[in-house]
Amino acid sequence: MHLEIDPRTVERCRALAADIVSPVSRFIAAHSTLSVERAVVRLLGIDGVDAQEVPLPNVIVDGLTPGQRARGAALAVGAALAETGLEPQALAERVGRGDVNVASFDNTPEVAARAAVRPHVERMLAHIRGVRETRSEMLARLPQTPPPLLYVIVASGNIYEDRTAAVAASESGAQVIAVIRSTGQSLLDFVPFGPTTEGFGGTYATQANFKIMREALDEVSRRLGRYVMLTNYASGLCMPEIATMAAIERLDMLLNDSMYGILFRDINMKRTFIDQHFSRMLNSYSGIIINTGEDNYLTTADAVEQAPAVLASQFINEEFAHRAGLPDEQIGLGDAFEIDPGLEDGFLYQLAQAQLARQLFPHAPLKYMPPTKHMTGDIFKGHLIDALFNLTSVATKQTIHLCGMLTEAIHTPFLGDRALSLENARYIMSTARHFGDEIEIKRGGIIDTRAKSVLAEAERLLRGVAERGLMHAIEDGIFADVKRPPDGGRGFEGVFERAAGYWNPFEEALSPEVAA
Amino acid sequence: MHLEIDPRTVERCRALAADIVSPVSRFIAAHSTLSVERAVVRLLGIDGVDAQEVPLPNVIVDGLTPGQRARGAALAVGAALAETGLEPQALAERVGRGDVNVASFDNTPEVAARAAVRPHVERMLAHIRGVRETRSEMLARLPQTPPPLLYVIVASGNIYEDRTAAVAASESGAQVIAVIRSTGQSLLDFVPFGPTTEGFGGTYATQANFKIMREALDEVSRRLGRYVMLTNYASGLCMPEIATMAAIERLDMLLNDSMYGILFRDINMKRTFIDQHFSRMLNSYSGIIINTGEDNYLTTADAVEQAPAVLASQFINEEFAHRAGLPDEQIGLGDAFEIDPGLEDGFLYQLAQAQLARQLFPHAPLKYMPPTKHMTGDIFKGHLIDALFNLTSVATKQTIHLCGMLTEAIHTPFLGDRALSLENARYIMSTARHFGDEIEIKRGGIIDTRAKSVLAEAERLLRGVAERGLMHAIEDGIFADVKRPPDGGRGFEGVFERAAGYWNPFEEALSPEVAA
Amino acid sequence: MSAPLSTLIKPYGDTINDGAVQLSFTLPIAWSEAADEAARQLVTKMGFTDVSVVEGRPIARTFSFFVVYARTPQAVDFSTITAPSAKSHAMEMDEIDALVREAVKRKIRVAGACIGTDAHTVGIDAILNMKGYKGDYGLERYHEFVTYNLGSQVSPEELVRFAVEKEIDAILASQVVTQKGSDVANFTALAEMLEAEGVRDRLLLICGGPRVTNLMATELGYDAGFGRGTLPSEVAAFIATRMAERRAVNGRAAS
Amino acid sequence: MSAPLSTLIKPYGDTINDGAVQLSFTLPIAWSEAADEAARQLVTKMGFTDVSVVEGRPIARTFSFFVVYARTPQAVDFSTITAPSAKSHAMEMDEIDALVREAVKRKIRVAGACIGTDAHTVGIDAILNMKGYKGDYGLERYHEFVTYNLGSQVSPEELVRFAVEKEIDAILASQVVTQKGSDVANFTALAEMLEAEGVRDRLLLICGGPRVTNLMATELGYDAGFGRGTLPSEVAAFIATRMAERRAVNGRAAS
Ligand code: B12
Ligand code: B12
Ligand SMILES: Cc1ncc(COP(=O)(O)O)c(C=O)c1O
Ligand SMILES: Cc1ncc(COP(=O)(O)O)c(C=O)c1O
Repeated sequence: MHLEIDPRTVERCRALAADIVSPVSRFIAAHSTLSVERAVVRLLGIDGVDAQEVPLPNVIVDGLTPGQRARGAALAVGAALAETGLEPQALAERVGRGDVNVASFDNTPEVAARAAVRPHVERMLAHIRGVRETRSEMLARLPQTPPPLLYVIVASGNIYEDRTAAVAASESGAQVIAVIRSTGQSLLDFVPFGPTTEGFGGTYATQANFKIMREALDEVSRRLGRYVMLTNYASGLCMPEIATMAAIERLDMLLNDSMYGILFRDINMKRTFIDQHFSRMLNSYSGIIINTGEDNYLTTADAVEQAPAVLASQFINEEFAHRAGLPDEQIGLGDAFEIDPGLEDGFLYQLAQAQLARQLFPHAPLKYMPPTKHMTGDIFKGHLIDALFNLTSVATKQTIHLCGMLTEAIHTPFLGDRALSLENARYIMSTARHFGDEIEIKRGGIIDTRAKSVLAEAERLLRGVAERGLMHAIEDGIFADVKRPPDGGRGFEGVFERAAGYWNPFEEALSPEVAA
Repeated sequence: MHLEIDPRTVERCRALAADIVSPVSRFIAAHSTLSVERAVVRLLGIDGVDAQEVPLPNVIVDGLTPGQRARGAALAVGAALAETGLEPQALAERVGRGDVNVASFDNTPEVAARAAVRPHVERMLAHIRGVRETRSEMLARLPQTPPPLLYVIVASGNIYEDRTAAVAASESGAQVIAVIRSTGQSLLDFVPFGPTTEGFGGTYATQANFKIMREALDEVSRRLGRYVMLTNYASGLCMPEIATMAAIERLDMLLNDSMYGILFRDINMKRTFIDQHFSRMLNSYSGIIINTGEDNYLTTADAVEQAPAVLASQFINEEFAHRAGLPDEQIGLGDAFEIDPGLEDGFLYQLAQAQLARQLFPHAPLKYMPPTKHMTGDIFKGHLIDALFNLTSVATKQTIHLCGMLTEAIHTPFLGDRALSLENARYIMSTARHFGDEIEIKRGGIIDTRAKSVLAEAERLLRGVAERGLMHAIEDGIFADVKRPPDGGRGFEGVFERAAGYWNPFEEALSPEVAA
Repeated sequence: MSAPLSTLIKPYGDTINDGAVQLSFTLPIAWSEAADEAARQLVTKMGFTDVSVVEGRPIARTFSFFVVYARTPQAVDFSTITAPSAKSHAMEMDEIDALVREAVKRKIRVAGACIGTDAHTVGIDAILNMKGYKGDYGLERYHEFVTYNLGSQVSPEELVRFAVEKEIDAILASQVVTQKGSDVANFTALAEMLEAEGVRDRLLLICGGPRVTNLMATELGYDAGFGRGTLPSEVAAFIATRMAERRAVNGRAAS
Repeated sequence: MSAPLSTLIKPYGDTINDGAVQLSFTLPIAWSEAADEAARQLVTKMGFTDVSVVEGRPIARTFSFFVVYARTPQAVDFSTITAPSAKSHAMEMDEIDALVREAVKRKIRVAGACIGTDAHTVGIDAILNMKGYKGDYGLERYHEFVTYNLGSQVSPEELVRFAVEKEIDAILASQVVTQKGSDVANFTALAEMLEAEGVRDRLLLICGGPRVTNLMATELGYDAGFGRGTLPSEVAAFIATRMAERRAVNGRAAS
């Protein structure tokens, strides 16, 4: 299967995306956020909570003076390390108990502070490189079956039930396990701590939970002889911190979109732009594949109408990702199969959209989301819609395939639902394995025409965004019918300008040339 | 979608089919059977049963002397009519009571006998033409939605529950209703009489049951504004009689295969060849679409291996049909979606087979049968296999579409199963309505290669059959791995040679030129 | 007194009153023939007869999945079931506006929100936004409605405060997430808060969401509940009709 | 005495012992919100809790279809369930032939048929014919089996007569059609006829078909029953092992 696409249009789209992202990148470079600084603190080896269950990275960063904050948490922590001679975690615990006040080391010379921090930076970077290395080794030893990679979610709220579910899903064929986060976690301005057994429509993303799942999946990977991947969500008020935890605990993918939090969680756009950049730099270094969230446009607005917006957003997400140093192979752009099943020839539109994404982003591990919005309590019908989704995915060679659940409209998946869903995908993808290679699209037909018009419309959209500027375009509701003001939304108070002399040793170490 | 097919190969296949059928046609022309004669009796207006529940057509034909029988029942009945001055039904009832003996009019002059029969022949032909006319009018006034025509079965054993089910199915979208016959009816050498409420895996085909269903469907057709078709099974020991009843009661289709009874019911092959011919002449005259049974080859033997046999059989069935006067528009050649769902790229083989049939028989209302053999108790998986069947059907433009049931491996369909099945077909055929028009098959790919090799192999098979003769080829097990001897099987005792002076007024009236 | 036969209903497989039901479930045991038998015994214990385990297979090392067909001896008397729909009036936008103009004589003030931690706004938006749902315009499009859409994750407190402040005539509360009974908890909290504030009788209280039924809503003390597939005009018709009735009863003039 | 917790099992949705079950059925009533409620009450009457009618819709003028999720309070004690499989021995064709040669010391005579009015021969053919099933050869292919396939629609009488005449060691009876209990009726008739003829103990009596379980077979007095997906080698292994055991016990020599 192949669409005829004008390469110049594609080039123009990419150029427009660069024009759109450039001013935002300049803004990012001049600012930081509370969560970026907390991530730096975590990267220095600090974890745990105080007596009030407040995470120590929050305690430390909240304890900085505005002046310290503007120069970055690393310098302040460095000063404290230099002065106290403590290890970072010990320091943090004292700060947590109120025995030490980080704000009190403001006079320590910057060189001393930097020097005190450096070994911890090196240690963490080495750890992350080691984790990455382990993943590569395991993938070589326990190879995955070829894509589409079958991806399922677990979401019981209880990490131990999730573990049971994840192992069972792996045994029935899952290749990627996502632990869905509890409702509302993305709006928390801290990361919960420890293993958790109560969540709401999902399970809290905590470092302990990451570790529990990783261990269980490593065990099952060895038993099955194929590496089972683990993923979670970065997007939200704590993107950089979650990216940190994911790097440490060997997650393999991470939901990380440059605009999702803005549009769908009403998080301040400046906050999100800054946070996504640093978190993606970490993702890049740790070899984690990001997954973007264009699928969400299709669940909230009409899927036929939003197709150009999805494409435009993919170009923008790609550009942001490149600037954070992510190679194409780590950019899992999102798309979804969300067209109304009642629409005549809707399947042809889905094929057009999926194939377009495949050809425009040939090296990206595309993430293809299942039908959700039009799923109903009719599980039998739902299973069929999922089947055509599976067929589209294998025919257009999508990479990361979120298996649709026949009970999508009813409950977070039951263990049996997941097995049926995996069976659905396996059946369709085997019986139609080479279908995509066997067929040609007729020129001038519905599919061809649709693909061309979506691309043309995406270019028009990108041009409009470039003219207005991304922030104003979002303000005008260009994506998913959602409007957000540049200074509104959650977490805006956590955005601040970098002072001269701002220092983030991890940014320094990870900075890709492209972002320079 | 289009396959490149060598027209000369196709011409050779048709020529071979003609070579195969010609000697059989000569055999047919020289013989008759008990059921052909009973059909003649029925066509003269005789129905009902005697005190022992034996159908009067059987009573009459069984009462003929061997000499009378060899000259055809029409002459004997005509003589009795001429002598007694009775109407046919009154005559039959007297015969049934033992008051009159048909064998006793052997001296009546043939001209008198013929003259006595003629008005009844005319009356019946007029009735059948009227029925056909009614169908055309209704179809014009209550047009069907375009093909694939959604066809479902009812099979409760009780004609009144079947009626409920048929009406409900029409309301959920069915366009053709088939009443499945009770197990074993095809081996009865008579047709049961009256409405029936007990059957075994199906409901008896009786004229009263036909009438009950036709009335119910006419009512629902008017209510829904679209004509709902009715079908039943001719194949078996009573093909000509069932064709008669179907003509009288306005069935719209009839399962009528030139070899099904031989292969799958161990009915004598000579009996079947003779019976299928006369029954198809009637079908032709009454505007009934026949459905052939090639699908059965795929349920008993391997579907990938049997594909050439299916094609060969289609050519033979077509040739037999043409010789009985059926135009292409009434020849519903059978095929099925029976490849093992576990076979990689099986879907591509199915597409190849279905498209091949479509192109080789462009005017035939192809009858496409659903997956049955590989269906299991996993109704969720079964529903998916049915979905790909539906997709194949709409993409290759099949005409008569038997809806697969997710409970195929479990029970004869529940009312709810039928609704789910119709919803499956409607969804897939709408969302992928023009899919077949949108794609081209790659030359040299799996589909193309498969189609070419099936056709080539079918030609080889036909050549083999032509060389050995059809009867011997069947004896050798060429179709569906089943072997049948020419003089074995059920009903052979009911086959007899026509004497000089044999007369069948209906054959005379209906005889197509092609058969001459 | 037992109900007349015709109103006693049972599931229908292929014969009236055959009681045929399909079940599926997972058991936390490795598959074996004994697991099939466990499934059979379990369904028998549930009170079914003619239990047929038509599919049983391993879906993981220690989990098996089953599909079962069986017959239930249970029946319900349909004549005793009351579940009056809130959707009884099929009216067009123009008719509804006309009714409000003539019988209510002022604009109706409506406030909607997705309450609690629930952020699924698509449903309530479908009812309120101009665009509407399935070609049926939303309340914002009506001349005679003044509509406030408070969006997602609105606490019952906030919504009550807003309703009092803006003199709202009809509150529309949405709940899509139902896990662990969160929907019922939030709906109840809202109703109780309105009672506590003494404003419950002054307004129409309406809820909606894919698992909402009108019966459940009235049991929770709501005036109406709307479930899956609701069209905006159905909600508008309900509000207009009720407001018109109220005015007729109270004889209250608006302006 | 109640069973230890770990052997009491309940359906598993997403949490151990949550009892989650999916149901679907048709009711012979026109759809309305009251029909949904009827479905809810019916499932409640069946003894389920947390009944959620997630789908209810008209499928015909007077029929509605429902999908329901609910929880069952029922559990079964898995430790008390015995359903020994007839398939316990996994052996290859060569091994089986060797076993027969060494332990039975003569060829085993097998006769199979699809009995009653049932004409579904594909299943019994899969067990008997050379070709076999899913790559596993059928009994005809074994050196040490003499196989007779009587085909379809064989009456129990015919089969018994044949078995006596040909000194058959193992009878294989197939039933695929199960409507109205015809399978059980035919199997029973066959077993009783063999008893009546006084030959039951002289041979192995085995049945099979997609709805057959070994438990049901033993309850009907059969030596074994084989269900869906049976491989010929599983049947061959069962026969060979049993014959070998019998010989060991009876010490009977063959030739
Ligand atoms: C779209 C969607 C989302 C979007 C929501 C975007 C948005 N702004 O609304 C996103 C992606 C953000 C999302 C997030 C989550 N979701 Co969500 N989501 C859905 C989905 C796919 C569709 C819902 C929908 O929009 N339906 C279309 C609308 C038009 O239908 P409707 O809501 O039923 O509304 C109609 C009627 O009910 C009625 N109505 C509704 N409200 C009201 C109110 C009144 C007053 C009236 C009169 C009528 C009315 O009128 C509407 C028109 O007919 C459903 C699955 C599904 N297919 O139902 C899951 C689903 C609802 N989500 C679910 C979950 C668990 C979540 C998350 C917790 C997952 C996570 N951890 O990330 C988060 C939670 C976010 C939160 N805090 O609530 C679960 C809920 C499980 C349960 N039963 O409790 C579902 C069922 C999916 C699943 N199987 O797991 N989700
Ligand atoms: C193929 C088929 C036919 C073919 C049969 C051809 C033939 N020569 O066998 C044809 C088209 C002729 C046919 C006709 C009918 N069929 Co039919 N048919 C089927 C179908 C699609 C597949 C059966 C099959 O071959 N399975 C494959 C084999 C390999 O599996 P199996 O039989 O389970 O056998 C395996 C095991 O069970 C075991 N086994 C089986 N027997 C034995 C015996 C022994 C001793 C042992 C050890 C093991 C063993 O080993 C085998 C290999 O693993 C089924 C639906 C389905 N998917 O199951 C309906 C089905 C069985 N048929 C059905 C019906 C009703 C009929 C008809 C009555 C319909 C009609 N009125 O026309 C007629 C009846 C004919 C008759 N007199 O029996 C119903 C039965 C309903 C019920 N539960 O009672 C079914 C379930 C379809 C349906 N949903 O309506 N059928
Ligand atoms: C890119 C992205 N991030 C995050 C999420 C989930 O976020 P939350 O935890 O806020 O529901 C989604 C949900 O679909 C997403 O697409
Ligand atoms: C052509 C044809 N005739 C008849 C039948 C049914 O025949 P019987 O009633 O003998 O089962 C079939 C079954 O599928 C068929 O394909």
